[in-house]
Amino acid sequence: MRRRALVLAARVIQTRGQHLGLKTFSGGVHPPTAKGLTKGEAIVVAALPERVVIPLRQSLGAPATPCVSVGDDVKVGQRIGDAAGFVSVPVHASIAGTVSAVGRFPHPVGGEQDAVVIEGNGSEEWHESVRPREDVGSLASDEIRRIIQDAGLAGLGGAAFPTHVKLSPPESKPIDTVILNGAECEPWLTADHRLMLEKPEEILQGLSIFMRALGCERGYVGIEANKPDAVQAMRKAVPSGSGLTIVPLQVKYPQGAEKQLIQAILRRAVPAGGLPMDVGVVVQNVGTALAAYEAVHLGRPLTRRVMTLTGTPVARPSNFLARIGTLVSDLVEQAGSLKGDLAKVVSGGPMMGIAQFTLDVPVIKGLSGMLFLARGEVHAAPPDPCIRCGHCVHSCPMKLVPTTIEKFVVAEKIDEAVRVGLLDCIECGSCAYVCPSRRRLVHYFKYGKYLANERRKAQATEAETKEG
Amino acid sequence: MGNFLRLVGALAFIALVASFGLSAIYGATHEITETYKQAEEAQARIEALACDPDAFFVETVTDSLVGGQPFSYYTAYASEGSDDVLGYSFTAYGKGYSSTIVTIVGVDLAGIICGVKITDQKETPGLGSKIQEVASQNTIWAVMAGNAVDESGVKPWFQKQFEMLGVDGLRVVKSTTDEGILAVTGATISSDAVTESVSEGLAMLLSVVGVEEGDGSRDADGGTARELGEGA
Amino acid sequence: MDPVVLKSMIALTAMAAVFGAVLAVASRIFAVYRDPRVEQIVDALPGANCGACGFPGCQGYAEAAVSAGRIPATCPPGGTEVAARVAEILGADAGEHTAKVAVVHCRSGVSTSVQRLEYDGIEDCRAAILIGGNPKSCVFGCLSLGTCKAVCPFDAVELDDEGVVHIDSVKCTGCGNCVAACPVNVIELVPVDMRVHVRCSSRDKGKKAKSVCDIACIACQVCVKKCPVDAIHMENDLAVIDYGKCTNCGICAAVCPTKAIVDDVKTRPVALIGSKCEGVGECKKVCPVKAISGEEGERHEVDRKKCIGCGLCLDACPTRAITMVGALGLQKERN
Amino acid sequence: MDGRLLVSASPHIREDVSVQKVMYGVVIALAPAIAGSFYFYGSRALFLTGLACLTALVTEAVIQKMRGVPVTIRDGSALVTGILVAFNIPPGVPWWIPVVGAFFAIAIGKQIFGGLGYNPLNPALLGRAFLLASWPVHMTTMWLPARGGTLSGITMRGVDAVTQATPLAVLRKVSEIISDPSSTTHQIVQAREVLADLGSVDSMLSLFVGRVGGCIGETSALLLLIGAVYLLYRHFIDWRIPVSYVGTVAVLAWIFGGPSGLLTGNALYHVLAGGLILGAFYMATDMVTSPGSPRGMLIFGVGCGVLTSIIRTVGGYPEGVSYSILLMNVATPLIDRHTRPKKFGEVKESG
Amino acid sequence: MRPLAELVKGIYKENPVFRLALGLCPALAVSTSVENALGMGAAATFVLVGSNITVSFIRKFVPTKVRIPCYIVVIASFVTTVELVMGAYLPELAKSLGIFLPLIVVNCIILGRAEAFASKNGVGRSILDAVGMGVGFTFAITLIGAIRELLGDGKLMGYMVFGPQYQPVLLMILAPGAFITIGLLMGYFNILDERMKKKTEAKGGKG
Amino acid sequence: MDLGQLFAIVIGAIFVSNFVLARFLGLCPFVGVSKDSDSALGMGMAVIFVMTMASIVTWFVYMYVLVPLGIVYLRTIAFILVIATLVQFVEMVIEKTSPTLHKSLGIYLPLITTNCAVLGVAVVNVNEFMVTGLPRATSFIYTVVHGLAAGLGFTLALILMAAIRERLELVDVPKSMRGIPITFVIAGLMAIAFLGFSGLKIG
Ligand SMILES: Cc1cc2nc3c(=O)[nH]c(=O)nc-3n(C[C@H](O)[C@H](O)[C@H](O)COP(=O)(O)O)c2cc1C
Ligand SMILES: Cc1cc2nc3c(=O)[nH]c(=O)nc-3n(C[C@H](O)[C@H](O)[C@H](O)COP(=O)(O)O)c2cc1C
Ligand SMILES: Cc1cc2nc3c(=O)[nH]c(=O)nc-3n(C[C@H](O)[C@H](O)[C@H](O)COP(=O)(O)O)c2cc1C
Ligand SMILES: Cc1cc2nc3c(=O)[nH]c(=O)nc-3n(C[C@H](O)[C@H](O)[C@H](O)CO)c2cc1C
Ligand code: SF4
Ligand code: SF4
Ligand code: SF4
Ligand code: SF4
Ligand code: FES
Repeated sequence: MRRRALVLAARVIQTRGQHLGLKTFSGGVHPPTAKGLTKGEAIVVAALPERVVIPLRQSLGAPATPCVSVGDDVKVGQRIGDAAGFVSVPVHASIAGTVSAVGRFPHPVGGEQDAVVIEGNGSEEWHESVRPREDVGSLASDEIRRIIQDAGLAGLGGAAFPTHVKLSPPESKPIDTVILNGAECEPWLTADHRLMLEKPEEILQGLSIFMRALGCERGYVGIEANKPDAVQAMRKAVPSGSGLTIVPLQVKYPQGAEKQLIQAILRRAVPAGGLPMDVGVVVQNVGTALAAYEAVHLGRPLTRRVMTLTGTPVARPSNFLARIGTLVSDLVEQAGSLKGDLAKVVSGGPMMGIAQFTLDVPVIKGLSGMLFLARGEVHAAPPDPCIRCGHCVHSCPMKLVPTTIEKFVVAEKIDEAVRVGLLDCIECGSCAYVCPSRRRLVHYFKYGKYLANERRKAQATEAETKEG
Repeated sequence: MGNFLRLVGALAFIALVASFGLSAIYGATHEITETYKQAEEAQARIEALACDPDAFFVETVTDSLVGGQPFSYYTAYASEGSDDVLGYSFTAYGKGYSSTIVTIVGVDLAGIICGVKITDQKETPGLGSKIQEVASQNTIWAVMAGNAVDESGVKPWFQKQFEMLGVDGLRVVKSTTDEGILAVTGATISSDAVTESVSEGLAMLLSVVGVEEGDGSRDADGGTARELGEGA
Repeated sequence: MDPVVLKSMIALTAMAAVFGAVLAVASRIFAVYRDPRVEQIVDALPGANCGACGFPGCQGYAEAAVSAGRIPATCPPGGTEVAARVAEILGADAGEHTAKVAVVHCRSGVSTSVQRLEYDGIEDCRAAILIGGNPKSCVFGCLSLGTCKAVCPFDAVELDDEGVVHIDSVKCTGCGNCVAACPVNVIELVPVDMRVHVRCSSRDKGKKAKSVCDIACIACQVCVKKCPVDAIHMENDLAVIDYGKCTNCGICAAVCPTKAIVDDVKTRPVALIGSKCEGVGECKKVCPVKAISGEEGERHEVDRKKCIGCGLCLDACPTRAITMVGALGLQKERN
Repeated sequence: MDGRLLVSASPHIREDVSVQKVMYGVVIALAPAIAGSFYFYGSRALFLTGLACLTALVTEAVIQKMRGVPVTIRDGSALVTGILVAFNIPPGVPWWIPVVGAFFAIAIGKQIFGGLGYNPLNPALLGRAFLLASWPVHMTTMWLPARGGTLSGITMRGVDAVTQATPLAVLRKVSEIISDPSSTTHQIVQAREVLADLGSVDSMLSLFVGRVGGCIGETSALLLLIGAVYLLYRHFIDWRIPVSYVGTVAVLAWIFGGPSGLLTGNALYHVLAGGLILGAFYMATDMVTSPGSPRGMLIFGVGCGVLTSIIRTVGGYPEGVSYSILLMNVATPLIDRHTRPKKFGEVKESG
Repeated sequence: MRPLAELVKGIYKENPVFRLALGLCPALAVSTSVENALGMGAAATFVLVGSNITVSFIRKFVPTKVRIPCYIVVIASFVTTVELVMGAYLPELAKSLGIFLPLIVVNCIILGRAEAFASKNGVGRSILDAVGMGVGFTFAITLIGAIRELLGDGKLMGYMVFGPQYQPVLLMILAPGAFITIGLLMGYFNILDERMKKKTEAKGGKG
Repeated sequence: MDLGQLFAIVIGAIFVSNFVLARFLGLCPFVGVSKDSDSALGMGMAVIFVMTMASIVTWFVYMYVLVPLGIVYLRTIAFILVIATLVQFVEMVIEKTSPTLHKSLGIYLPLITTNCAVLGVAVVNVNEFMVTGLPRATSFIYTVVHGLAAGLGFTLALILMAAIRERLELVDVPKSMRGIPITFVIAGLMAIAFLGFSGLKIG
């Protein structure tokens, strides 16, 4: 009894007291961070896979168009898919070998997507085009953007937005600050954490590249305070007088969501429906910064990334440096296979990740982790009616009223739902996390956005036919 | 313009026909109605005083207003031309829940109420209208079986309560254990209206005709104690 | 005359006249033109407010019709009858309108198809697809979550215990709501008199298709070969019926090894060879199910159990000795 | 890996809360007051509470069976309603009063709208209001004196009548006598004495611990507040409604509630007497029937406070808590509509 | 429509109160007892028939713009007639109906039927419609009245049903009781409807 | 005239004896037009206007036509004539000036004529302020204020109901109760809540 009280008190102090004075935003939730499983695991390079499946759609915007055909031999870093327009990035071979198929394969964000399959030949030979660059200091911002696009950079933080697009703000929106997102607020995941511990200099180099490309002076790295070692490592790496600041942040989900991050660090509120650039900010993940460093300094396209493979059913939870296209089932073997009663596999973290029905999905640029959950860890009880408790309202970092939006979507009153903020929802899942009735809030929001989109499309075509 | 005339004409014509018909009916009926009303009032006065049907009433109109109506009272004589005053009668108007409740009150020479008769009220049926209700003891089963008790002589229970009360006894209570006028179930507004109007009228009558106050009050010194006790 | 009567009449009539005048003047000042045809059309429409016509409800349709002066779109629930009435009101031509009904090109159910995951989410096919939650291994097939049923304004869609979708062709008005809503596009509007359908949408190769669903089209092409009118062809390993050519003969359904093709004709006619038969044997040759037997030169016979009533023999017989009996409607169509 | 994997939308972990936990939290919070009612009014209080709970649960189950929907009496919401119905009736009523009240609360107050979460008005309070309108005599006279105390909370001798009324009724009567010009001097003197006694430390203490007459569960501010602290700590209720409610009543009582002009009212007396604490912490906070936004909650609380004060001072009833909450329940959708919080980054009010 | 069907439609299928939601005010205000309900029903039916006949007669001559004022004058005339005649020749009855009489003017059933039916149909059908609607209205308010009198007063037609021990549910006599009763009745009729539909469907399916 | 009395009239007509919830007047539009807040507001405004106007006009008709001519027995017919004209007039104006409002009020605008609340307010006015021997000016002011307040009370009930019904649209009310039945039940429950105002001693 007394022990429990002590533990309880400790938790209260931890969640409320410890971070008093640290920066944050309002709203949000405190899920168990569960990072202990892997935060001590140094990044290990995953074994060279025999076969990789590289989806052509790995970023937002148009998918790449394949530029190799079955039977072609490829080397590491060779381009196998061309960017299809400005908001699109190329994809590159992550192993050397022969293209064995181009077709549809399961994709970690759901459904099946076109992908290039490469059978490896056991070598790790880089393609000729990959050469370190000596003249980094003299690159113009246009050149940096081009290099970054050619290297196939898409955000590693999850949404996989093409990085060069973010680095090309319109004239009317001057950028004065770049923020590196090292919050890693998703429970379980530790990839960014390890990266900041092991590659702080390179990350900061990447940050300077972004700042140069955007012509701005201020750079921040926001890190949740439960990673004091990372804060320290990064602080140590900051060159003096560089204008870079490492900011420890309160431990609260979703501290890493960009609007909330900007709010916490700069006290600027991105307008509803707006983008960070509307307040003069660009946010990039720390992994993206590292990839930018590798692209610009070493000339390497994005062919690998650090991801966390974790969860209680995993024998040896690990942080892998995995080649893009490696099947998760291969990685699971290296992590000592699975034990116990597996119920759910999630690509990404537990709050925003996407549930998988198979392990035969490849690692992609935006995949920050693979989480395995046991039967007892998922709450699959059917939903109860909303009791209007308001917990969702208090937890929403976007200050929405989730329960109302949900009810409008359920009644298929999409216009009403949009009016009360459906499209402002960032699908962070805070509301559903705290809902005592286990409402399927996020699912309804996704569904509602889909319906809103359908409707917009229908209206657009209708307008077109009317004009025509 | 033709259209204009058509509009006006149609409506006016219908109004013409309607008013003609109605005024004819009115002409044919209103005297009957008036006569009936007067007869009914006279009957009520007699009932309230519980006196001989031959009693002769003389109306006296005073200047004062009671309940928004000029106060007038009737003096009842044993018969036309007789000097034998039987008592007084007046009409009380009380503002109830949804109407003005008209009560005819009979008062004896000692200022004690002989009886009251509510002649007009439009209170909520089933609620306020119980001030006029005859509490039937017959159940529907008895009626259907044909062995219902004849209740034609029974007086409305609410009105009966006023008999033998003087000014001071007129107080509405909610519980049978208290003394006074027992309110009709759950509705005190109507009960209050009757009681207050009767009490006000009685006071006025007494001040006008100058009868000595009797000892009608059963509980002259109500006192704080009792007052405090009620109506939690 | 009694003064009351007079007073009453004067007063009331005067009031009525004044008010009538007020209204008459007001009706002039605040006159709004209302096209009476809008109301007439609304009355003529079925009033389901289903939105299938593409306008916001029946009122919207009526207003659009009047302002355009023609029928702006078909009103699927109303069909030709309503179109004619609307046209009459508008004074325009109704135009041609063939009735269609919805048919589902998939009839996989719990026991016939392989399930690949346990779905826990909104009971809606579109919502399930959004989170990669198609519970069936066949990615082309129906999800059995009943979005079509939910959007049908006419209660024409039912899901059975197996999760197979059935559309009541009598109740279905061809409004197309379900077609638009189905995320895997397995519903199609077909001419109402078409009765034979490929109830599968799998574009997988035969082996794979069969491995995830017992009743899938395995692209064996038997139907293509057997169709007497060339109405079936293969598209991406899937049999597709050309409804312009199909004669409802049902042969394909009879020969399909996986029963992916379904014949909805309730009672088919049977061929009967009359005494005129001279035993030419043409009928025997064309009969796709080998129901006719007989020696050359002798009167042939039809095995009633085997006959599928396709009527091929009817046209093949040079002596016109064959008649079809039963199922009048079909017979008439043929001639 | 055996068996099929579960696929659902994010988030894939949930906080360890449930409707059931919230509802039983309320039951736990009410437990001290239940115990208190047993102490003050004896086993009859327990008996009536039990009956109300039983009726509530049975009614809920039967209606859900009839409607062919899952029976959810385990979620505890009907239990809470049952307890609160019982808490709102005098301890001396016949057994059928709580039964009919709980039945009405669940059947008409809740299930007719589809059940938990859908009812616009507070079921327990509807139950009480129904009883009050239907059997006013039972509901306004069948008090019992509390163990160790009197019915009215005052101990003045010589005014035996005060033992027949609850504290608020006494206050009301006294105020009426004082302000009525036709009262005799004797009456006024006596009334003033009673008033002085009401404000004494002794009677305040009685009110605070619940040694007075009243509805079964409403009298002990102390025990109710203990539970309320627990609810606040567990985040099952928000502070805004109770604080603004009680605050408003206190301020208005101080300003207008006094017998001798403005600013002479005894605020504490008004707060502790009657059902204010029960209403403010356990019934106005029923989230199903109260606004969800912070601003809405404050409006709701203040509205309840104003109405309660009006009914208590010039209304037809000595106590106005239940009607005020019901009236504000009626206004809740309207409040919700107009107090939607500003979205993150929302600049202007849109819509 | 056959005359009989025209006559009975008002009772259930197109019951003015339960189905068309018209004439609600008197249906609630006067349904405190069976006796009142019957009286009101009879008076309303009389006015309904009278005004339907008249409106049906004059419908061709009345311009649209003054249609409603004209109809309402007709209706009001009938009501006033009832009032005057009853006051003179049936004073007791007039008294017991009291305020309900003038209320009939604004009973929307009457104008509603005048507008929706009598102004579009001949005299014969208008009479049938009026009688049907009148009977339906009477049926509805008598049903509501019976329930309210029974529960709220423990009586029927003024006679006790449950015996003197019964503690009447006063709320049923008050406004809320009326609202709740009619709401529940309407819900109940919907359930009945559903059941009937299912039955006919099941039958049709088998046959 | 005294202000306290005026205040009492207002409070009385809005809360204590609300036309809809306590007097059962105007129920047909109350259930018909309370589906959504916007039309409820529109209808409410229309009713407030019509009630106020009707109070004014009927007062004149009563005081200057019916009483002097001794034809008070025609008051029902005279009043309803006034009201019907007034409503039709308002309808024309609204249709011209705000077609959307006209659309949402639909058939209920003409029904205001038969909205018993409007005739009701006229009749109540006569009973309470005209036959009671009040001075003319006072009687007029009371009449107007009462008409306005009665309209406000109607609108209040209508808007509250509309907001509740909008919320109920989004939840799973049993099928047989949806629509008008549940509206009545809510009206009943609202009436219970409004019982809290009964016996208010004001003025
Ligand atoms: C259509 C679209 C256009 C965008 N344009 C820009 C842009 O011009 N500049 C920028 O900094 N970010 C831009 N973004 C990126 C977003 O700010 C955001 O970083 C990206 O959607 C991923 O965010 P998340 O990982 O927080 O979900 C754009 C995003 C979208 C969807
Ligand atoms: C709820 C939510 C939580 C997020 N958490 C993180 C996070 O912890 N770390 C991170 O790098 N990005 C996170 N993101 C994505 C960021 O908003 C942003 O898109 C990203 O930092 C942009 O960098 P990138 O384009 O380099 O990926 C989150 C987004 C959302 C909506
Ligand atoms: C529709 C309705 C009709 C009412 N009719 C009457 C009535 O006719 N007479 C009456 O005294 N009270 C009537 N009331 C008022 C209530 O019954 C009121 O609560 C009661 O009279 C006050 O009683 P109390 O002082 O015992 O609480 C009516 C209330 C409503 C809602
Ligand atoms: C804090 C809290 C307060 C509650 N208050 C009430 C109440 O006053 N009356 C009631 O019937 N139910 C109450 N409940 C239970 C539940 O919310 C209620 O039954 C719903 O209104 C039914 O939909 C309460 C529950 C909680 C969590
Ligand atoms: S947290 Fe859940 S139960 Fe609570 S208000 Fe939000 S949706 Fe409703
Ligand atoms: S998922 Fe959307 S609605 Fe829910 S808390 Fe996050 S931003 Fe708010
Ligand atoms: S909508 Fe399509 S996928 Fe869903 S049940 Fe209907 S046919 Fe199947
Ligand atoms: S089945 Fe489809 S096409 Fe047919 S009526 Fe229903 S929704 Fe319309
Ligand atoms: S009867 Fe009153 S508004 Fe319809």
